[in-house]
Amino acid sequence: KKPEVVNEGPVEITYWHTYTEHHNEYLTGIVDEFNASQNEVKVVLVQQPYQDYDANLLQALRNGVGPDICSRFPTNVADYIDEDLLVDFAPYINDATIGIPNFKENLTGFVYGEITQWGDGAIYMIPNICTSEVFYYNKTLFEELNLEVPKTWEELEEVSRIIYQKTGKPGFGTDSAIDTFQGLLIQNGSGYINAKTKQMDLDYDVALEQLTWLADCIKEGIFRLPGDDYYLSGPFCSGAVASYIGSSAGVGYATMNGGAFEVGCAPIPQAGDVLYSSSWGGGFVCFKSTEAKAKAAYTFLKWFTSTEMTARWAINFGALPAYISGMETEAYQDYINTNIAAEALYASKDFINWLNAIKGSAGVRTAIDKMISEACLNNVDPKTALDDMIAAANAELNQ
Amino acid sequence: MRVKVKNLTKRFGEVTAVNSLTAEFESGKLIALLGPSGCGKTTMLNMLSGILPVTEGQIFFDEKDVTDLTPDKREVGLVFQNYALYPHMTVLENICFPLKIKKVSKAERIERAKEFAKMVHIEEYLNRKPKELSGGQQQRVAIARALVKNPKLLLLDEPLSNLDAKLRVEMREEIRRIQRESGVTTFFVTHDQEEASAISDYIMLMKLGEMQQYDKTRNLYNQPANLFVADFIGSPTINQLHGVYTKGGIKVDGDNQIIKTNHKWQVEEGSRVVLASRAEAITFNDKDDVKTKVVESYLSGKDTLVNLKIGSYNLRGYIDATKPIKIGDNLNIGFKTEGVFLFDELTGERYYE
Amino acid sequence: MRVKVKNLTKRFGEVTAVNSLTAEFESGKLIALLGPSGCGKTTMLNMLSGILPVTEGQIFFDEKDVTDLTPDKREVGLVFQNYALYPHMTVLENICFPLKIKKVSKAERIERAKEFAKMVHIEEYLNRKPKELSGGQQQRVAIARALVKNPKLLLLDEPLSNLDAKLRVEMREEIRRIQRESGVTTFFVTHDQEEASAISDYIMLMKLGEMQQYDKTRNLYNQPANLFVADFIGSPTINQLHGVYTKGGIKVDGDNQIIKTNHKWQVEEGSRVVLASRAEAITFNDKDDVKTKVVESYLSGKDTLVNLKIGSYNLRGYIDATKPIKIGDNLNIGFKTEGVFLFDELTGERYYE
Amino acid sequence: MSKFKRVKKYKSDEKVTAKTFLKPAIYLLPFILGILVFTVYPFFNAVAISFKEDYKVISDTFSGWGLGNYQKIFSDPTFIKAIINTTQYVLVVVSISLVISILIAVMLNSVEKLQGLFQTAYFMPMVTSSAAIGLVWRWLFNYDYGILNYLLSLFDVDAINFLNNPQYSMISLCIYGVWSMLPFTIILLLAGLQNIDPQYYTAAKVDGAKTIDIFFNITVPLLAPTIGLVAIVNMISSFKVFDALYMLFGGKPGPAYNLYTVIFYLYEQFYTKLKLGYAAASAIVLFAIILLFTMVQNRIQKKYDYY
Amino acid sequence: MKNTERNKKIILYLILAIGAFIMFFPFFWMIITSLKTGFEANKVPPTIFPAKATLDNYVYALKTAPFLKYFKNSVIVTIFCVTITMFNTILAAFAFSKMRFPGRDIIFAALVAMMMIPFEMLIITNYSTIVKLGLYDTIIALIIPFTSSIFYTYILRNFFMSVPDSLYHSAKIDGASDWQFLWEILVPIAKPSLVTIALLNAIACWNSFLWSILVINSTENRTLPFGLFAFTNETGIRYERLMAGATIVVLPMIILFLFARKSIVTGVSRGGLKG
Ligand SMILES: Nc1ncnc2c1ncn2[C@@H]1O[C@H](COP(=O)(O)OP(=O)(O)OP(=O)(O)O)[C@@H](O)[C@H]1O
Ligand SMILES: Nc1ncnc2c1ncn2[C@@H]1O[C@H](COP(=O)(O)OP(=O)(O)OP(=O)(O)O)[C@@H](O)[C@H]1O
Ligand SMILES: [Mg+2]
Ligand SMILES: [Mg+2]
Repeated sequence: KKPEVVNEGPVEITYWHTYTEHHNEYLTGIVDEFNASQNEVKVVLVQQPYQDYDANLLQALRNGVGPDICSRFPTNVADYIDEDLLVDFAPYINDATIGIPNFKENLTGFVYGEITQWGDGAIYMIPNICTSEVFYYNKTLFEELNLEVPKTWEELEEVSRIIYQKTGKPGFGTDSAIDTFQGLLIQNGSGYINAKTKQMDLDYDVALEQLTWLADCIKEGIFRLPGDDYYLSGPFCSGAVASYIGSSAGVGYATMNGGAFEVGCAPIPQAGDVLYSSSWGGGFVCFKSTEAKAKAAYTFLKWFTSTEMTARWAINFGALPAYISGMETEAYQDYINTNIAAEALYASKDFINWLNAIKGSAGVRTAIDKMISEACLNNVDPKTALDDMIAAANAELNQ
Repeated sequence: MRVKVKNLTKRFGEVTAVNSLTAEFESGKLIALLGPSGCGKTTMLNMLSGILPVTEGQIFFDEKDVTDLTPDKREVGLVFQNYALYPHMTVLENICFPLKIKKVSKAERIERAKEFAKMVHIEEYLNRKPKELSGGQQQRVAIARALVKNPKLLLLDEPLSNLDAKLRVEMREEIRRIQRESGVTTFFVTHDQEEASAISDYIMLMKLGEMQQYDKTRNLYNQPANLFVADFIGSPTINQLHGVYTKGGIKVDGDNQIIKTNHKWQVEEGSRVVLASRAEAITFNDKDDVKTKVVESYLSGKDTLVNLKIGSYNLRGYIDATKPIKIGDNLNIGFKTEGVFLFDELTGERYYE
Repeated sequence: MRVKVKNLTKRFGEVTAVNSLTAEFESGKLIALLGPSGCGKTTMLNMLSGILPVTEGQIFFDEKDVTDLTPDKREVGLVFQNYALYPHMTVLENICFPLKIKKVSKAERIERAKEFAKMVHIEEYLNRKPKELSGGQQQRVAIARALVKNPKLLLLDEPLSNLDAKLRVEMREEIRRIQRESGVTTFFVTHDQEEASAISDYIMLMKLGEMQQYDKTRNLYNQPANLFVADFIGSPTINQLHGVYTKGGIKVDGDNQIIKTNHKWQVEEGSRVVLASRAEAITFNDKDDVKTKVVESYLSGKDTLVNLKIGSYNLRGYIDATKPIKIGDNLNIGFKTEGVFLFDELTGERYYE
Repeated sequence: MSKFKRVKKYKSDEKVTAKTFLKPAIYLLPFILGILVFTVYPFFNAVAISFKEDYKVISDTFSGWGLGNYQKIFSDPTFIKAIINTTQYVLVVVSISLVISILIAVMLNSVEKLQGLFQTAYFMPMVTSSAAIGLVWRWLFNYDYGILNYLLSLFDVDAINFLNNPQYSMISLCIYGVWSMLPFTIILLLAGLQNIDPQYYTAAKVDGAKTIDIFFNITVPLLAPTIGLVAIVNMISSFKVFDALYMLFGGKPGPAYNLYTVIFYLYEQFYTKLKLGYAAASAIVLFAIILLFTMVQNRIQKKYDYY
Repeated sequence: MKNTERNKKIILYLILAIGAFIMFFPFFWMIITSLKTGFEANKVPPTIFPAKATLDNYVYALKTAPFLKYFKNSVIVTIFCVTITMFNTILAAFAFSKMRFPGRDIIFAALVAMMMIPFEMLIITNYSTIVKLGLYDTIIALIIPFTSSIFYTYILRNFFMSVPDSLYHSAKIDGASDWQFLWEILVPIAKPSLVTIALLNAIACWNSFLWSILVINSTENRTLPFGLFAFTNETGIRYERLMAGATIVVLPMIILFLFARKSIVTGVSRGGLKG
């Protein structure tokens, strides 16, 4: 990057995002508001296409034409840290004058752990909102059949079987088999990735048991995977599947059924003691350039993640504020009552948790997906599939 | 195979290339198609072969109406004016192609192709591609390709135009021989009258898409149907004296004599006519009384070709080389009965006796 | 422009199309290129025009070595044997094209193009595309295109092959006229000897890529350089009697006479020779003592063309038609001095006196 | 004497001088310039990257030169599988699409009526949004309500899970691949057919050739240069198959990760794993494979160069 | 006899019609989907005809993205790209087909080999080049990398080769330089092929967004296909809106095709050449 010329006027920082439609509009509004509110920092908002965003960002960073800030996921952060690209926000956050008091305590769930997982007390991400998986169900059908909303996976299996017997259609599906499987692991007390040894840290029996169960349910026909529908919102709205787990942000799609039935939403089923719902929040990162820019970025982010703003943004986005103070605002509390997904999300807020994101963890997800499709679609024996997965995952982590 | 055409017409947009042509062509004959450039010869052949759909009229092969038959069903051989050799095939493959289509066994077709290649003297070039041949060589390949398949009707569009005199004579004799032996009805376009009369049984003379005369070869010379035919056929060109038919003779423009010949034309007094005479029909006997003046004279073998003036017209005749001739001499001439014709000046139609 | 070629050679792989040809062509002359099909005429023209790079040798225009000059710099006009008209242009545009390239103003080039179009009688077709023309019409467009730009060297590759006799004579006279008026050196490929002698100043006769004779037109007939020339030129073909030169005369194979003529050939006794004689060089006088037998006879105008047998060979001559001739008659003949040549049988070289 | 000596000759006697090169150089200048900057240079850059060990994408640093990337990809069964899959796909798709395209192009060329309509229809996929195409094909292939299965049911064939059963996914991919290759191929072949002088068809008809004879003896050989061209171009493009895969299987290489292709592998290495070194090495390997194939193809093609 | 001809014709048309239907269907589907409501577009199984056609999606699409600005940029990029590409391509194809110089075919083969390198690999370096040239986020960056196309040169060379050499010779005799021959004879004769290539090129330019999303940042310089991204985000795709957008985007190309089609098909047929 070119050395910054000391100049008058505000420090300009670029903010890349992939929001569209009203999200985009709203964000633009917020940024304008920020720019108008002070004259030290000017945020330039750049909308990027969602498709191939990772690659574009990468290319831009590589050539020094990337943004200063953007929202990213922990897996990406692991890669960026490897290349020493990110600004550590800890000094700012912990600063006496410009810092954010109660930063850690104010964060919801286990999010603080997620953003500091790379050690040294460094904070590379500043979260703003988070989403997670929720359970959508055909309320009308459930009521017709007199079914309870399942709280555990066993209940889910039972309910689904009944639905399958009554309607001939699967009772349940999941948009992301990977996340569902990860959830099953964690909820049943298994580990996932060991960041230190860079090895899979699974409870083998649990993993095998859960995989077998999932595969059996799918083969029986009571569960299904999205397959060539990609998202289950379509089949769900058309009545081809009675319930599914999908992103809380996808509520708009889940309810697009032309009024054919009422849609209900609940936190995802659980297995036992360890409550878990995976965090899909991500957070803002700032790419290293000049001190002034880093500071400007921090200034903006602090403003953007302030109690009022985080609530507003969460409401607009249909998500959960990452900060407890934000959730507790009146505005957000009112909002929950109008949005079933937000309500379900809010109910999960305490057990939204994260998994280790180190280099190679993206590869692990692929390996899990492959394992599930092998076991469920290709009639591969679950044990073989699991063994293959572990081998492949370890290879990914160990590179 | 007998060929009959009835009201055959071909129009290209505004242009009428062949105009309502009706004729019957005897089986097994060789018919020369003659006529000025652009008169419709190629068009005529193309319609016979089925390449060009007819605009109007019908074509019959023997008794069968083939007007709507596609070329592949007509079994004709055609040498295109531009050869149309297949550029991707060797000479041998080009010649073999019609046989290949007929499913003749490979050994046999190669043998036959080679035989014809030898006949047209291209046996050395069998493995060349057309573009590696000279113009005349290409033309000979085209001839071999048309002949090899024993067509029922053979159509040759100026097939010898690019050959030297010796080869030309040889080729035409070969074609004539094959035609005689196989008895295939053949149309032969040529612009060479000598060639036409040397090999054809009949000649069809065309002009502007219309048939002028279809007759035995020598009849075109001896009995031209109209002035155009008389003028087109024969070298040197027939002599033409324009004038008025008066008092049983012709008063040539610009001259006062009344020329009388021993013909009894059925023509009205006062008509404007053309008296046409072959050079060899001019006599130089003592009794001859038509007065002319010598304009030019050339020695031509044993004879002298004299160019004579009568009125505003010129006239050529052969006179014995022993007779001394000077330019400017007055010379009396006469007309034989044969080789002298009278035509209407306007329509070109012939007056008969 | 004077044209000189030196050791000009063109090989296509194995094939030698033109073989080490050296000659000088006078400025302003019309040279006819004659020779059997495939002898290298087109190749020769293509090298002169610059289309074909030469394999060996050099070409000079006046004194300038143009061997490596590209065609666009040579200012030649060329009528291609295959016309090579531009398919996307109308007739007018085709003719105008060379002028357009020369940046002649639009009005002027159209005027000139029209003038030449008229000359070759295609003025009616100016707006047609080449494919809408008959073969002869296309050829005439090609002629007009070559002539219109006043080239420094005019190369015509069988430019009249698709025209009828009348038009052909007319065209060749036009070409001759233009050539004379503009004084442009012109090469004219033709297979028609009559045409060649009618318009050319010189004839170059080729065979298998080699020049056989380059000379004034009548000299090829009267003074053939070798047997091939003698044989190729003239119609009917020259008579050839093969035999041995013995005792100052020729003993024809299969015959016992020793034929003596009034030539003093420089030839060794016992050589195998060919006695070649034009038909009109055969005399039938009382003193003539070479015995022959009549095989055939045709009436040809005032003369009878007789086919005579001597030894194993045939001989043609013209005899007065008044003389009664029967097949099988014995007939004594003699040889004139002119039109009688002696050649080496093996090499075809001529023995001079 | 040296004046008479020709130093060097090129094809049929053309003399080689500085000028021989100068003229084409001028004509080629703008083109070659662009190619050097935007194709040749990146190509060699890719070659270089493929030999860089531990290459870091963003910071453009590496630990040293070596064959590590190649060792790694060749010891990766996924990559080997990707090569096999890709080759299979290419052979099937290129040959089938070529045959269909030739037939359709010739048929299109031979009809007089409705030609415009047909051409437009055959051309439309080129402007149709790829998302729409993906949607439609997924629908056509659907197990429960897809048209293909409906058609199969008419012939009493059991429904096939085209997209979700790994056994059939390659077939589905090939069907889609053939389909998507048709418009371009047909258009080029149509243009090629325009260049054939109709007089050869005419001559063949006179020689008694039926439609079929003309097709095999005249049309195909005369079209051979164009056929060879599209064969090579299609081969190259289908060796780079990626979009079709992405489209049909929602960004996964087949329902059970069974359809890795070389480019998918490359894409994954680069975009999701940031292993540009591996990506570059696989690109170079792919390059070598395609080169091999086209050289073989070219050998066959040579025979048909009669221009 | 006539009947079999007729039957053949019918079969021919039938095959073509079926093929045309298969090829045309996705396009049809694009239009149909764009007229559906969100619910219907996502319906499983899909309906062929919308229960109630609506233009809402078009209204929405036009409102969402600044299509007019994008359209302007697209037109500029496409016109420049096609013009320069065709110019470069014509010159190069001419040099590689009609000019003769040693090494020609080898150089050409090497160029063709360059086509085999995956685009993804080239992009990495090209991106850097564009940034280094200071062209990042400019319209020029969308044009110059594609103006030298081996692909189109390859195709065009092939078509140029099929124009007989005798026309080249004829033009040379008429005094035309290579340049004049190229523009006066070769280009007009190869017009159908040129139009075909130009059309393919135009479509490629028009639709090329992978590259444009890389090197263009500001809304000012973005092109039409970018408008389509407004309908895809992390939560899913609104197909009905996407299809409406896509229809708007491809409309100009369809019009272009309908105009160009005539010249693609009615080639300059030969004639005027003998033998
Ligand atoms: N490209 C080529 N490759 C191989 N041989 C060739 C090529 N072009 C011509 N020839 C051969 O060279 C010889 C001379 O050809 P050229 O065209 O000059 O003959 P020509 O005298 O014009 O004959 P014609 O009167 O038949 O046109 C011929 O035998 C021909 O077969
Ligand atoms: N496709 C066409 N469109 C328009 N006119 C045409 C077409 N083809 C031929 N003609 C015209 O029809 C007339 C007859 O042409 P045709 O080719 O039959 O002549 P031809 O007798 O073979 O002449 P030539 O001896 O010159 O070859 C000519 O005047 C020609 O210009
Ligand atoms: Mg003709
Ligand atoms: Mg020739």
